[in-house]
Amino acid sequence: MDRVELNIPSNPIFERVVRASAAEVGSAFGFSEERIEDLKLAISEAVNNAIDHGNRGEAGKLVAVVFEIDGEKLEIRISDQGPGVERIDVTRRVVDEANLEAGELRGFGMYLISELVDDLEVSSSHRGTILTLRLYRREQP
Amino acid sequence: MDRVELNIPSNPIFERVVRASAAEVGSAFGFSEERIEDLKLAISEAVNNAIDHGNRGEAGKLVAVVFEIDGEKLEIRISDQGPGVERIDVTRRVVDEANLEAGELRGFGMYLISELVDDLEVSSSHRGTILTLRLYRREQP
Amino acid sequence: MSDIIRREEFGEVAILHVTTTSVDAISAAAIAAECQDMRPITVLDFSEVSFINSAGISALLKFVVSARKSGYKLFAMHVSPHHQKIFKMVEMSRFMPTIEERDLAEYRIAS
Amino acid sequence: MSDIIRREEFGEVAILHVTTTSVDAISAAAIAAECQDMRPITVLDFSEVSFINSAGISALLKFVVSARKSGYKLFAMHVSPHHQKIFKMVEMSRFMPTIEERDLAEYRIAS
Ligand SMILES: Nc1ncnc2c1ncn2[C@@H]1O[C@H](COP(=O)(O)OP(=O)(O)O)[C@@H](O)[C@H]1O
Ligand SMILES: Nc1ncnc2c1ncn2[C@@H]1O[C@H](COP(=O)(O)OP(=O)(O)O)[C@@H](O)[C@H]1O
Repeated sequence: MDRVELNIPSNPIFERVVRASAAEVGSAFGFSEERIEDLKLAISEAVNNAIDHGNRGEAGKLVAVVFEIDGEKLEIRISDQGPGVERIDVTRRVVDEANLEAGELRGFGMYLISELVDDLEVSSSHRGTILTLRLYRREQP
Repeated sequence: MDRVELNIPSNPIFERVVRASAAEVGSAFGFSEERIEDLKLAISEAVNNAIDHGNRGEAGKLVAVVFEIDGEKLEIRISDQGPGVERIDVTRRVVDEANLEAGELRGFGMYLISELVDDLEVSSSHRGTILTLRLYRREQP
Repeated sequence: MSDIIRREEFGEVAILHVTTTSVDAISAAAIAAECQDMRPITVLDFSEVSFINSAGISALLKFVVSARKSGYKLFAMHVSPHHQKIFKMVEMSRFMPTIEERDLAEYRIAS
Repeated sequence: MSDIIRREEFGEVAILHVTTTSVDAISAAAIAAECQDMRPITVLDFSEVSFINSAGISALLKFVVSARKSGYKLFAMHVSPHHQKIFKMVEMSRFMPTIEERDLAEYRIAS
């Protein structure tokens, strides 16, 4: 089992560091270009949420990202130091006329994550929120 | 002061993760393309040494990399969990006929690091070796 | 003038070439700012873009809203297969369909 | 056959196109293996290479050693300005000078 750990301050510029690391971890795991893009996007969304909603952009609060390669499984845990959240909505969310009229232009992140990974788990307490993403190596078609 | 921390197992495939992170940290710091390349190379050499010479490739031993952005200074510390080393030679080392004849095709890493960073410090004990690299933001020409 | 968008205009058409590789939380504001100044046919060119996340999509939706308000047409050009997939997932493609270089050429000639 | 090097040969000349972006500890062995099979004029093409470290340089030096043993000529092509700087630092450029596409073309015609 190989583990890569990364801690960043709550500044979105450092989300790019996590994303670049994710690409290399995905490549080391043997992912195709397309799945590496899926992985980068899912992790980008999770890290931006940890920064914005979890740590409320307080630079002193960290976002911790752990990549674990375990046989056929790649597990990524993204944790923040926020106050925690009751529940997170991961239902399908698409652009529609009503949202555009209302100027509601956000809210796609969790839905995208849930579509892009094989398995998504959310655990939250008063000490913060942890998103666990799991992706499996697939048989070549 | 912003700090990014990264821990990897002693497997050279994960040096690529550190290198990709370094590129994004350098970019966030405002470095030019050329200095980002210098930074990537210096860190790559330091991490490969920590893996090979420090941790002797024992995957269970970690390499820790800390990036600190402090005003005009970017400081990077690369530490291993090896037995430590008496001294490390950073004198100029170039390809020459004698080395080629003798098949001595290595030994450029430390010299390259010392050329590519503004300041290099080595500290070593029985608990491991720490390389500290410092680079400063330069005035635009 | 943003250095994240390079503009090209002819007649009714504006092509906005996105020159950053990463349409994300960092570049979103500078990109969204350009939606203040659209033409009846506005095309976003993604040929240099390698990454778009939901912060970026929010910025692009400002163009959608602005186009709808003005009755303008909005297109996307040179969208990578991966980003086409993502745009489909969130049905962005309904509001910002892709246009081919050659179809755009017709507008160029017409103008 | 390595999938890290794509070979092209004509007459006395072999062009070895390095197809990995990263000439590092991971790709070094596969690259070095190709030095077993050089031609009197061997050219390493770095056009797709964006990174070379000292583990990569050690692999390239195997070509230098092999060329010297056989009395062959070794050149580098499409070396980025950054890598030219690094090759100068370690005086690699003395043993693997860069060659221009157009000078190589003369060998092509001659053969
Ligand atoms: N790490 C987190 N901590 C607290 N709340 C979160 C976290 N991640 C997501 N959420 C909640 O889930 C909601 C949906 O997130 P998302 O789909 O990414 O949309 P957006 O970030 O655009 O609001 C957020 O608005 C927030 O309330
Ligand atoms: N992290 C480290 N721990 C122990 N020894 C080291 C470390 N880094 C460098 N060294 C020593 O310094 C020497 C020179 O390193 P370098 O110039 O990178 O060349 P090379 O790695 O090719 O031998 C190494 O051979 C090793 O003895």
